[in-house]
Amino acid sequence: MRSLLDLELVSVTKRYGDAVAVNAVSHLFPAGKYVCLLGPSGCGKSSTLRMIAGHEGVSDGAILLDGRDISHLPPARRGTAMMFQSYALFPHMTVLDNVAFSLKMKGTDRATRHRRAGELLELVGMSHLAQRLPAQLSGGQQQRAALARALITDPQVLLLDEPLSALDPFLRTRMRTELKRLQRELGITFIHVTHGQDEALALADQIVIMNNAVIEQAGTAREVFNAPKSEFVARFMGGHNVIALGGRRHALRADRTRLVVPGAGALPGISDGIDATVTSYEFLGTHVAVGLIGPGDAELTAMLPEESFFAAPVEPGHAVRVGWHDADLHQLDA
Amino acid sequence: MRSLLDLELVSVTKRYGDAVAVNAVSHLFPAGKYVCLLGPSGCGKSSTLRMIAGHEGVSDGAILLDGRDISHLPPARRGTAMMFQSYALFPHMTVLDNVAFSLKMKGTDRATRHRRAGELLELVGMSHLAQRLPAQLSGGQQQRAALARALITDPQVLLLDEPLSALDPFLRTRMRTELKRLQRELGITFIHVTHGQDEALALADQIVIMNNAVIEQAGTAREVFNAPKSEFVARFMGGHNVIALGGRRHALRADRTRLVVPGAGALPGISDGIDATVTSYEFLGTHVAVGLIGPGDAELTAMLPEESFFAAPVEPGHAVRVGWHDADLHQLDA
Amino acid sequence: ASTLGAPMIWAQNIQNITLRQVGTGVSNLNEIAQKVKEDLGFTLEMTALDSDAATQRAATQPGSYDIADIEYWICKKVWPTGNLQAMDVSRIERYDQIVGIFKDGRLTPESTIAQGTAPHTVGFVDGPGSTTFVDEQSGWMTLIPTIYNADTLGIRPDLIGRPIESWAELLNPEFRGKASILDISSIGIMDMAMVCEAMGEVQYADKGNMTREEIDRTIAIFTEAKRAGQFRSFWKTFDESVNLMASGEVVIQSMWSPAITAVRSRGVECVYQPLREGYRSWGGGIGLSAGLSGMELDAAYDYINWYLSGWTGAFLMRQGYYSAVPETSREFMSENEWGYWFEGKPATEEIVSPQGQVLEQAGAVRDGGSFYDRMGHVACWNAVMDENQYMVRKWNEFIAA
Amino acid sequence: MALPALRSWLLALPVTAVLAFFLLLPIVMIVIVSFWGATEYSIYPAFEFENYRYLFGSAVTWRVFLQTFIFAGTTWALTLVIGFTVAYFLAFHIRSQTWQIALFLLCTIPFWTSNIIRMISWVPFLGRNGLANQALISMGIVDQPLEWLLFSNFAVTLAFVHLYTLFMVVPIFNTMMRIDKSLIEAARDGGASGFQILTNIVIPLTKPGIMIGSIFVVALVMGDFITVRFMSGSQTANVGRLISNDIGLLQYPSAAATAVVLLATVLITIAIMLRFVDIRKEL
Amino acid sequence: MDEKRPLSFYILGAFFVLFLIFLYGPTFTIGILSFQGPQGGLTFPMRGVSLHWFDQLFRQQAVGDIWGAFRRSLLLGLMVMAVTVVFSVMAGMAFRRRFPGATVLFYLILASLVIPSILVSLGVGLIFSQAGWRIHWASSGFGAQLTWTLPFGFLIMLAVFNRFNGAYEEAARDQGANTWQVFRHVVLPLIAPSLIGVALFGFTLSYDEFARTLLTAGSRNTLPLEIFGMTTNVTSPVLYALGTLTTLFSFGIIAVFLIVALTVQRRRARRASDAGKGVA
Ligand SMILES: Nc1ncnc2c1ncn2[C@@H]1O[C@H](COP(=O)(O)OP(=O)(O)OP(=O)(O)O)[C@@H](O)[C@H]1O
Ligand SMILES: Nc1ncnc2c1ncn2[C@@H]1O[C@H](COP(=O)(O)OP(=O)(O)OP(=O)(O)O)[C@@H](O)[C@H]1O
Ligand SMILES: [Mg+2]
Ligand SMILES: [Mg+2]
Repeated sequence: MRSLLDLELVSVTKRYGDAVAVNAVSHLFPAGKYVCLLGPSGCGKSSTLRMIAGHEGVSDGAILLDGRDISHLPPARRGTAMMFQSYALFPHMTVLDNVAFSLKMKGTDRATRHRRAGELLELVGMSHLAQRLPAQLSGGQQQRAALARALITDPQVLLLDEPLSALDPFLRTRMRTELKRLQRELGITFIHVTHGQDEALALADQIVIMNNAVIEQAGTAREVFNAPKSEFVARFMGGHNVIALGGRRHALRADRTRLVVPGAGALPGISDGIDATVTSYEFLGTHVAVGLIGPGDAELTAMLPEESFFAAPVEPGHAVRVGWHDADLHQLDA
Repeated sequence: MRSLLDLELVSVTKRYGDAVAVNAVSHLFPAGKYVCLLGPSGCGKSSTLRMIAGHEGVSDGAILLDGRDISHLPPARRGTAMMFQSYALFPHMTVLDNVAFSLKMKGTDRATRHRRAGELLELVGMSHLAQRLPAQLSGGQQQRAALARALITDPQVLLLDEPLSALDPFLRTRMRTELKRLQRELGITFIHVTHGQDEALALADQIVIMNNAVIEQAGTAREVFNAPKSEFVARFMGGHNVIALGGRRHALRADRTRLVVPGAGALPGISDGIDATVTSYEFLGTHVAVGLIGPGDAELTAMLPEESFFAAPVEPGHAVRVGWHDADLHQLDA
Repeated sequence: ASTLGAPMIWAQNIQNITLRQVGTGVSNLNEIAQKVKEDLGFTLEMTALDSDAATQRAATQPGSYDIADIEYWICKKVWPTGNLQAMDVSRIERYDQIVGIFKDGRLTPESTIAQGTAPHTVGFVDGPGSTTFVDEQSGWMTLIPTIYNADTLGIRPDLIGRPIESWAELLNPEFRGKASILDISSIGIMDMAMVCEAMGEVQYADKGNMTREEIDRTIAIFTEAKRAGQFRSFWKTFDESVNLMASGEVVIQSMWSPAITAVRSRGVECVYQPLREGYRSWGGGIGLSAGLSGMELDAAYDYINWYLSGWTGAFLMRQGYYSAVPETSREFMSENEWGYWFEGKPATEEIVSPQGQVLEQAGAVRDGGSFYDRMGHVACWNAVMDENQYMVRKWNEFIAA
Repeated sequence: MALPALRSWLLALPVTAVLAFFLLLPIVMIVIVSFWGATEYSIYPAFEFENYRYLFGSAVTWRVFLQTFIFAGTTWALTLVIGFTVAYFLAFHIRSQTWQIALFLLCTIPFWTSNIIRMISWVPFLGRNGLANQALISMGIVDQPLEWLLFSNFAVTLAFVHLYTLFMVVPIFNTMMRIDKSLIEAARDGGASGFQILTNIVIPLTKPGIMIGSIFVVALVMGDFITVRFMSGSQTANVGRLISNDIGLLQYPSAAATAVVLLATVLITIAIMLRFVDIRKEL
Repeated sequence: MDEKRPLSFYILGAFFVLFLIFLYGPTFTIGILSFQGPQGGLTFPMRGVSLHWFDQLFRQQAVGDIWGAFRRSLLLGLMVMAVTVVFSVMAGMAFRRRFPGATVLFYLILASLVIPSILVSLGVGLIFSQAGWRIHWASSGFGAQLTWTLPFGFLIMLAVFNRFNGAYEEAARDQGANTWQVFRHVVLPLIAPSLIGVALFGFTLSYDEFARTLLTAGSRNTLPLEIFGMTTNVTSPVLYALGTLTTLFSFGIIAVFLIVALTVQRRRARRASDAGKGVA
């Protein structure tokens, strides 16, 4: 269902000199959703985001928000707001002034803008730090301040470029929960650029996977994870093995990959698999990832629940057989 | 079994002015193991590592390697080598010269040192990039070069301070496999500082968890993960819920935490749990993490296989019952 | 030392002798140093400075020179420091031929002695090592005169278009914004005095030694003129005066004779205007550093004797200066040159500068006429007054006004 | 603990020695000599306040100090405006670093020619018949040559601006280059216009550079003596000229007294300016 | 670039061009007048056009010794440059850690920067003459100039070391380098570009320094003093010829510098090419 508030890219292209950073990308970002733009380094995620924000001109194509073509409007008049990777908080202003900045630019009087900024700080739980300078805040606090600043303009679309990458893993997990909560409460569209697939899976209502300046696949997190279209998506999302069978390539989730130690007899319902050699194993807490080399030097991973792995451990060098339920095999497009 | 090559900290203390960064830490690092030093920011991991390396003086205590007290030797004579967080490759030298640096300092002739450096580059698979400058390498390549440079001194102990934190998630996983392989091939001790618990679990033969300048717990990855001693360890390692029952605190793995929707009837073998409310859920690919609020505002997480979650999805706000097998409850010390 | 080997050693050693001379660029000319090397064999190193710096060197850095080329009024300040040594006139071959101005103050026996620091008043001391000047020819000289001249106003006749006859014209409002004087207090105050006297505003007992009141009144008159915008600029170096005049920034200013020559050699009309009230005169001389002794001292005396022997005199006279022993210079000048530069006769053929530039065509007559016409009409010499410090402070006020 | 300090001391020793001998000692000497007496030709040790008494008693002193401040003030204002604009252009409008360096070097080339030669050349440039006047006349902007272009306070200020603007450009440029470009974008995102970005973001963040440049310019102008003499045609005096006149007349004690007062003035001025910036942090 | 530049670019660009014209005003004048005919002077009007004065520049002048003074200035500039570089680096290293007295020394160095140059000249001259030492450009003059170049060098080094990553030194020490080796093989090459800057700065400041050498040069003049001394006699467009040559020379140096920089950059880029190697 298409709503008026949707953001739509129509054949948007970005060229830097000869290099094409974004190649005729068309996509409809549904309103009020949390969308993650995912892809390897240099694939054009930031360029796309910055074109939407208006910090980068569009070489070709159009950007529509709410039915209007916004591609030639100045950033502040697009109905978007951006949160920068390193937050870009003005170092010479207090948190409150940072948040109130855009109101000040509009000429809103002091009392009003401080009140409104206070409300937003309240929203992100930063009221008690309103008088601090950015340098006196921790990474997570800075992020919240930046969020409040971006939200004060009441944007329809909030753009976030790797908002979590400057945080340590512990904080990263906490902040992503908060981002998600906020998005749900505000009901506006978040477009979040990341190259962490776990981040995208955890957050996104919709994941847009880019590669080489184009969109490879877009869909809900489950669609993308369970039904990758291409080998690239399967590999990039992780947790998949790509297996060539009968001339076609198939994705097989690593946690659906079973190991059979030769001589132990087939497991029920498991199809006749392929021979492989164990190369390594990594303990991941609840699971153990067993690294394998299959026919044709294909690298495979089997993700086994730790208790079952340690019940019958394998060591690097062991020969094993890799099996699966046929239903778990997912055929790839290319 | 204690070998001669063990590294031992004996009541090592580090003070910066009045602040105590490392507080009388004693620990035996067994030879030839991959040890991860894990802990939150500021807990003293780097200080410990730098004292071992000799880049920081020891305020109190002794560091023994191979039975000798090395705490007053210069870094290069300790039998340790360090790999720095941002690699600290000399930007004005080619990769080959970087790797050959320590031999050059010793006065080894050009041919010999280049040959030896070539061997180490071969080891880390970087022979073809020997003539590049560091700025012309990708993050992963830089890391390998730094590794080769650290290894050329034939150290008994390799110290790594957050070696993977500068890499993107994709590369991080690949490089950690390589680190592990290398350690196994070389058979020397690696001491790896990180604040990512997944990294530590995946890599370590032994995990040393620090907090507030002291060691909280040390043990194999499985020990630490499955039998955390304290609430801090349980929480920090992640994947655990801490539940207060009968005045004692217990750790319960999130993937062993079951959800029962009221009215659906008890599951077999699951003990009578506690009431909770769903606050959020995160799709993680193979699993879905359901956030819950239990009695006394305790935050809980249930990690459900995605297919079972989506078979009977819960939404934020739903009231559920949280249950577990009693065998999965692990009583905490404090 | 053995008398036998001496001449040879002398000839060899003299090659290694270097005498360092400091002075202003007026007479510290490289061609002289070259000629010294040719004729005398030793090296003369010339350092050209502006006049303040030259005075400073002479007064405060005795070690930094062997020969100081300074003006007589500066000598009055520098001599008492003891940085210079008196010269034994018996070692000066042409002492007798030196023009009377430098010995008893009279150009001819009948002339009157001009006001100011006349050279002879600071020309002698009563013996080696003495720091007090004596009025008679004691046989111990402070400076050996080198060049001197009578200064007046320079004008641009093409831009003025009428005869100028008096020093008073310098403050004529007609030339508002186009006049200039010298910003060296001791000299500038003299020009001012000439002007004020000519205007009839101030009568001086002795322009070379004014009272405070005279100084006040003189400066007051000029301050008023300055405030009214009379002056385009003041100048301090030779070059500035030339540029001001040649570029037409200034049409009337106190000036030095060779500067006029320089302006003219650029094809710009410029006259060294003799004036009713007479000239303001100056003289320069070379003094020997107190530290000079032995072979260097001998070489210095050789240099002085050579200086007076004519070549240098002729060389400098061709630029418009006068030499201390004019007769000897005559031998090094053509009849035409001597006639033009010294005797004030019309040139019989082209007059050429030492550098070969044509300065005047045949028929031209030197401004101010002959040597005797000019040096005979000196109204005063550049001076150091008793009230010098007071004057200097007043001068600073004038500049800051 | 003492060892690193010793090492630092040894490393800092050469600079300290040079400054102690060629800066501190001379200043002490100047202070001492300012109490000495002088004759026409020499100075003699004494302890008298005559030099200061005269200095503070004279109206000239006050006028000249005022003039010095006026020069410093106008030059500061002009170099600030020009320097800021130029630095802004280089930092925010020139995108490639190579071009920035090239343009900057282009600005420095005139300074390789001796200052004295350049001073001399102002006469034919600004004079009555100079290039500037000819250009103005031929363009029909004026019909009479402008007299005040040369030998005036205007000319002095012009020469100061010419000499010292780069001292303003460099530190300002340096600070501007360290402004994170995303701050500008964030401001634009917040709806700030170009002018608002300038006043709300760029100028506040450039303050340290501005202060450092201002310190340079003010110190240089207050200590100058040669520019004022050449460009005003000796018709204006600043403190430096008073000192240099006195030196020329061998009145060292008087020069020293003026110098001491000038020194105090400059140091106080700069100390005030330093209160607004932590140079060590901002480098 | 496929975007149009904003209007402000053109306005500021025009301003910059005007600024350049202003900066080059004297240089243009010097350039034009250096081609005066043999009869011409230091001011307009031009009297013919010739290369006469360039020729004259290499002959002996009536007054003074340009080339002797040039050699002295060059030598002095090089001495000042070398000492400035070495001492600044040492001081910069010292200031990398706190030491007692650092603040006092820092303000002393700042003071050295702001103290009017004529005071230094006067003071040093007084010291030397009162102590009876010989004033010489290579002793008193040298020292007086150092009070000007050292603070600049020092501040630049301070800035450089502020941004210097200490991990490089630790890595080198880890690799067995001793203190000197760390400096020689790691620190020095890394700060070398800034040292070139300090050196250029030191040389230029010394080469053109007038006030500080005025009373401290002794019997022989440096170039600026010599030129100033020459103005006490008829100076000719030879000075302008010197100026023009200096300007051309500087253009030359900068061109060479840019070409070298670009070539090095390009060579490095070529070495880093992945062409034909496959992605690692
Ligand atoms: N200003 C620019 N000028 C020239 N090329 C650029 C510019 N910005 C980006 N590019 C190029 O465009 C391509 C896409 O860049 P972009 O920043 O959009 O990638 P990204 O997906 O955000 O990568 P990352 O994950 O590393 O941030 C890259 O090849 C990059 O080198
Ligand atoms: N050079 C120093 N001077 C003063 N305090 C220091 C210094 N280095 C570290 N500290 C302090 O010592 C404590 C421990 O620091 P350390 O760097 O060892 O922590 P860490 O565990 O490595 O943290 P992180 O994960 O953030 O790197 C911190 O409180 C830190 O602020
Ligand atoms: Mg990006
Ligand atoms: Mg650390």
